[in-house]
Amino acid sequence: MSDLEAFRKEVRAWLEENCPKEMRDAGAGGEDSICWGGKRWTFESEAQKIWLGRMAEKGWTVPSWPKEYGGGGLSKEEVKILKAEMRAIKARSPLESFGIWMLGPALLKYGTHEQKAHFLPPIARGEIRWCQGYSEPNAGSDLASLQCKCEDKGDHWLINGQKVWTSYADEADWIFVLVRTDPKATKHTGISFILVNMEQDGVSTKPIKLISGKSPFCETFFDDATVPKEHAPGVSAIVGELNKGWDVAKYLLTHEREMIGGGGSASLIAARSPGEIAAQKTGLDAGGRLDDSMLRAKIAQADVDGWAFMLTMERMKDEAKAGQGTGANSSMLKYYGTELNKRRYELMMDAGGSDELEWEGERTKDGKLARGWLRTKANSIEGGTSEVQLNIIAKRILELPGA
Amino acid sequence: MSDLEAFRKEVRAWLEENCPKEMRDAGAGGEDSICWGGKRWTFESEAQKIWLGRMAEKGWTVPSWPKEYGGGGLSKEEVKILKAEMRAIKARSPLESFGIWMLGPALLKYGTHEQKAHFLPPIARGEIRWCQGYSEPNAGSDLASLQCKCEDKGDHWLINGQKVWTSYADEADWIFVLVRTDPKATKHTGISFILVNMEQDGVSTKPIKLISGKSPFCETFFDDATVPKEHAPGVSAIVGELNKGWDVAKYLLTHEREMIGGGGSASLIAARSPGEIAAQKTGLDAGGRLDDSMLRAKIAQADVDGWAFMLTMERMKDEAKAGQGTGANSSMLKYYGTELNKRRYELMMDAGGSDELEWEGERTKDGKLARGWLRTKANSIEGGTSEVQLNIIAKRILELPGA
Amino acid sequence: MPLILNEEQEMLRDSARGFLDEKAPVAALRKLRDANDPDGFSRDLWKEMAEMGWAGIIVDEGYGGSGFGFVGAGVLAEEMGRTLTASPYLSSSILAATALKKLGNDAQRQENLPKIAAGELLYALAVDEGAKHGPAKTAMAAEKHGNGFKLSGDKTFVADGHVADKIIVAARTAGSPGERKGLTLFLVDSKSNGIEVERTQMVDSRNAARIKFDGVEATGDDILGEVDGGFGALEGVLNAGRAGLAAEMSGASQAAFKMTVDYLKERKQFGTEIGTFQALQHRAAHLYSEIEIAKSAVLKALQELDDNYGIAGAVCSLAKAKVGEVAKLASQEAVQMHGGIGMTDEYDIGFYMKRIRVAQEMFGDPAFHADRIAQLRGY
Amino acid sequence: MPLILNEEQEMLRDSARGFLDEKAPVAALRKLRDANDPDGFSRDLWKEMAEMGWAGIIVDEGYGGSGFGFVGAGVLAEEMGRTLTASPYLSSSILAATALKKLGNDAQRQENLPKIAAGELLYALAVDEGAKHGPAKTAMAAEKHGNGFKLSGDKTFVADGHVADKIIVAARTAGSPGERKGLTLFLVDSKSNGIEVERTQMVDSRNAARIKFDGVEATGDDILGEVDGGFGALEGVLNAGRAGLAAEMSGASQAAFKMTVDYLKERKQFGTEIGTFQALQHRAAHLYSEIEIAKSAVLKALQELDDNYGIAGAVCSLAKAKVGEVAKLASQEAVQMHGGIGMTDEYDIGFYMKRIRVAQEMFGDPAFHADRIAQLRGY
Repeated sequence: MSDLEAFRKEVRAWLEENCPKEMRDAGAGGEDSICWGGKRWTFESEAQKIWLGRMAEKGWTVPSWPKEYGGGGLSKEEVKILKAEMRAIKARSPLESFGIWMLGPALLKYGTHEQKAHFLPPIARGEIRWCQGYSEPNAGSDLASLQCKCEDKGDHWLINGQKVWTSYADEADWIFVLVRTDPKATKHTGISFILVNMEQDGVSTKPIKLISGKSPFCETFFDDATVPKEHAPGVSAIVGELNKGWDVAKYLLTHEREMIGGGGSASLIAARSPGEIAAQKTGLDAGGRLDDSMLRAKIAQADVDGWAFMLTMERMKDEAKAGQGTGANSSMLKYYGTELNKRRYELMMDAGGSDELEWEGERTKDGKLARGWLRTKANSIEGGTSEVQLNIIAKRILELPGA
Repeated sequence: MSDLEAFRKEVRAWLEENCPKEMRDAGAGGEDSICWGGKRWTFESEAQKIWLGRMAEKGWTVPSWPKEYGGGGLSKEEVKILKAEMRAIKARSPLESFGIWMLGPALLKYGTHEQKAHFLPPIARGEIRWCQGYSEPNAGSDLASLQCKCEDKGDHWLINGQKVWTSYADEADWIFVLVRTDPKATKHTGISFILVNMEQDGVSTKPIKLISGKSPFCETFFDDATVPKEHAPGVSAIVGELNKGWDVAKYLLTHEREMIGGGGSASLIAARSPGEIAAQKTGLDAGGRLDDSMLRAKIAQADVDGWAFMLTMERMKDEAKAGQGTGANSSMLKYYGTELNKRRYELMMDAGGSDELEWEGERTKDGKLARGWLRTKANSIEGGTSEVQLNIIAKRILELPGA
Repeated sequence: MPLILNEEQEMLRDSARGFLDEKAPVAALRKLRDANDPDGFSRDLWKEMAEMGWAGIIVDEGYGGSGFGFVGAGVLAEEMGRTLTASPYLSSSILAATALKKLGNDAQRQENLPKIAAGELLYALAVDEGAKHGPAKTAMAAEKHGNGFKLSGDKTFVADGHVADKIIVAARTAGSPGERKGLTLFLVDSKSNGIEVERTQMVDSRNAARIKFDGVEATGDDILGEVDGGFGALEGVLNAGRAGLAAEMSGASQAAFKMTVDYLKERKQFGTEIGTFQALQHRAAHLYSEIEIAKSAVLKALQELDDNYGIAGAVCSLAKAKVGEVAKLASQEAVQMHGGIGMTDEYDIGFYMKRIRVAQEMFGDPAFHADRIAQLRGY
Repeated sequence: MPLILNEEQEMLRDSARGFLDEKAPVAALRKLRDANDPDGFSRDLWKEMAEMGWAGIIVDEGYGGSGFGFVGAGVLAEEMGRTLTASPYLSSSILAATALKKLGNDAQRQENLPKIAAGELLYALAVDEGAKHGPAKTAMAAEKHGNGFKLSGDKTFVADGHVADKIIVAARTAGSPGERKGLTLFLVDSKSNGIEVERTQMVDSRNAARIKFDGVEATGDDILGEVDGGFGALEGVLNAGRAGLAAEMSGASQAAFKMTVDYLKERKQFGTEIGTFQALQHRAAHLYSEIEIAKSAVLKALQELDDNYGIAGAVCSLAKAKVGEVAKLASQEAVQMHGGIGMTDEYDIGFYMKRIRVAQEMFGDPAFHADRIAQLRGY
């Protein structure tokens, strides 16, 4: 038996014994069943708490991170096996967070050993919840024009300014922020990537209500917020070099693009599809085709594009594994995936007809599909607009002049 | 009886008596049955010749032009009546030409009395055929960057340079040309609009074969071509002011845009439509709907857009009559009409399937539809590309910055 | 008739624009929504509108209306679309007024048209029974019962059904669902025994209702038009509603587009107004073209309703189909070009997107109407 | 299996590209067209291709082929698409080879596969009878006649039918047009009595044929696969052809796109390269995305033909549908972005537009295949 087969057997047995029954319903609860962790987190059940604790102990909340930083130290193949075995029993993910998706990868790439040792384990255990402070009211697509000021006050940094579109800032404990540490430098230089404890005077948040009626984002204000130079001995508050935070930011943006583009695929394989809804709402003719032939044509085209897109994600992954491909393709996936997701939701709304137009009440679960539809409109804005992605493709892949 | 009713009665009687039977098949022969006139014109029949002669004598080849310049001197309402009565008996147009469409309107607006008296009557009688020398190989969309040089040699002008996309230059007698008369002036200034006799050494033409296999355009070369300052006493070779030819050109471009945009409408009401072809080739289901529901959806959308577009042409005309509207809307009509026409031909090809893919032979009349389809691809390039029209809308109508 | 507004209609438009900008901007709808207003519109505003003659815009002067015809009605709808004015205008002043004017007998007209014109009673039209529009699919039974009928069945997506005093309802006196023959229209009191109204708050912060009919009694006097021949009659009324909705969506598209173009001129990124970016310029220019083309279809539909009511169906479908697609594009481009701010509830653009989605679905979405045009053209 | 080429396949691609760039650039097709070549392709070139093992790309080595499988076959098709190479590759090496490999009995394989691999005989597949593809619509009669059959009917759009030595033809031994049951495949000699071949010169300067069968005799030995059960068998062969055409169109799209991007970098207007205009940049970037996405569908279809031949139909439809649309867009954008010069016969881009139009129509256009996917997904 190969090592991997042995590992699979071990994982299977461990999951069987340790994954609580209630946690074996992945996908059923949608966003509501996610465990985000953090100081203010209230577990929805004892099972959710136990599951997180057990997985964190194994390091399997972040299986690919090194063991010394709270991870599982697993190889790519082993991670794949773990995920497959979890899927097999429909085990929920024990923990999701911006710390896992964003800060972790940034620290692993740009952080010092001290920073990793200090910050990563609490993320892995779900003890500290992070959020991201990038955009500003006047720096949207043009992120590098950000103004949030960070002054060197000898033993500490002093931050003044405002961030916007900070996801769940009102529930987070810490925030990683892009700040301007050199006001005289040109746009892309003079920016630093700094880690800030939100539990202090001078940091406040205000939820932003979206057109979907939900408030997943906040404005975050810094008024004379202080940050020690070192959060602990040898643990600098700045990640990477001073004034070179743009490199860290760019790395994370690419990372985020891939995630959001991939998010498209999650909905592509989600339980409901435009074709199914339409079949149910508009009926089929004798030949088994939708009565509404116009809608049918649009859905079929979206299904063609959606399937081919999923294969493209597969291909890009395989190319990356084989050391081929170009990083800029993450812009392509982000662009195409989010535009496709918007199309699919439009079609689901078309298929659902007036039934799905009820904003409140039991029948639609308070307009679940409609609110989801409205939420998708941000997909092509957040994490770099579609226009920015097209600019990147034109410049980095097609090498068009002046792009 | 009102004057207009009397006029209608008169027109009806005259047409009944004077329009030859063979000329009462408008639309049947397509482009092949057009009478273009000119010195080298060969009438397809005696009837075609007689019809032109009789109509020209009445001034009705150009009914709205003043009588003194060979026109009919009719009011707008009278022209409408004449056209309606001609349509009623399916009378062919007696004469079409670039002289009628383009040079005539330019002379009527910018020409001197002497120029009008000299040049317009032969156009009205179909004796002289004109073509247009605008584009150059390196001045396509950027027309104002044209280089064709015209030097003042005292008693004559001397032209050197090359024009491209001159329609039917190989069959034309005269050409109206945009030339650079002041090489030092900035782009839009220093251009003049000059009339040139093509029957001379120094002017030669070479047909350009298109992807449709046809050659409706030529390259036209000027090698030390001379043009007298006056083509006859008091008849200047330059139309409008020297170095101000760009005004004339712009006026004609708008005019051309409207014509080409309108060309879209000709095909919209042409004999064949995608829906009919599809009904014939792919069959209908029991409910009378196309078997091919995907194609059906696309055709229906194109029909919706096409109908709404035709109504828009009607509305723009009515707005113009009422003194409302904006001239820049001709860019909108040109853009939308040509893009729509391309879509319709794509759909006709889809509907026609493999039957219409035969490039030669009886069955397809040597690939008539396919060649027409390929020809439409130029619609959004000639007379100002779609991109240029969108620029104009952005600038002149939306007043966007930097447009 | 030239495809432009006449002087009188232009004056109507200008005065409506002034009034609505002042009295019913988007902020008014926002207020109604935030207050969770039980009507979803302002009865005071509706009274003012009625006083100006809007409630009876197509009602003849003899019945107290202003006799403007459908073009006038569309002019008002378009202006209300610009500001997203919530009111029972579509249900009472277009749908019910058309139904009574075209189908009512003398007594019915005398009884109802003055009340419509005065804004005194509210009306609703109950047609749909499923998620997608399709009058021929009507299943609601109208069974013979003595000299009259008993109506039983469920209606959905009844605009303003939650406040209606009277309901025009399509029911089946013969035939089976899917057939055109056998439909009959009834005008019943919403307080009748057996009627149960459930208010439904929609995506656009406006209100509709699901209405259950359980053996509701109707007499021969309650019949609008002919027994069994109601399909064609209903289509006429629906056509007026479709054209009205198209006009409203056209107004909403124009307003959303104007906000977007203004934003392009003002918002700076990368050191310049984002309106200088050619990719956005071209998309804006394309959208401008689409909006202009949609406007033509709307005006023609309204004119045809005035001039050739009986055969206006095709062009009303054209308008509803074309404007539906264009309005969707306009709201999508508006949000995208506004970026993050367009996604916030605080900004008005989302209200346009929501209203357009609902109006687009009502009385047939673009697919429904494109299908009608395809059928009429024989493919 | 990872969705990338393996080393062997990459080597095949690189050597094919080198060979075709040298021996069969677009200029070669132009030359054949201008000379009105009676074959429409070069038999010498075909011989060279056969010597390199291309003619027998999917034929097992035991029969003299190179045993590359469908991915290999697609790699070659894609490269031929780049240069618009005219050859009987699709008909003989993909369609006929697949048919014989999958359906032939021992004798038929022994007889035909070596000849295919050697490029010695040319084959064609005759399916369509009307303007639009639809195998189930087959009406051609195969009537029992003694121990054998008599074939009568008309076939159209038979690629390479004008030069084929042998023809695989779908005929009806039972059932009626529209039914899947009752189809049978026959392999007949093109010189048989009763066969009349009319060469048809197509838009893309390639050749096909209309073929009349008038009582053509076939014996039981001429049957490929099962009597009456030919529909599924034919679908398998067609799937291979569809994937091959998709690969070819993918190559053609990539080449047309490359020409366009190069032109954007070089052509100057308004004092700058037109590639600096953001509107064109975004359209080019969008097209790039579409082409990449289409490529994934093609590769997956080819891999599925190798790995799961029996159930590869859906993904082959995906590839044909997706690439068909993308290739059309690529050729349209290519002409538009080239402007006037793109419209001239002298420039190569028109050849791409023409070939794409024909390949897109062959064996089902995007609508046909999107419909199949919709059916498979139950709507």
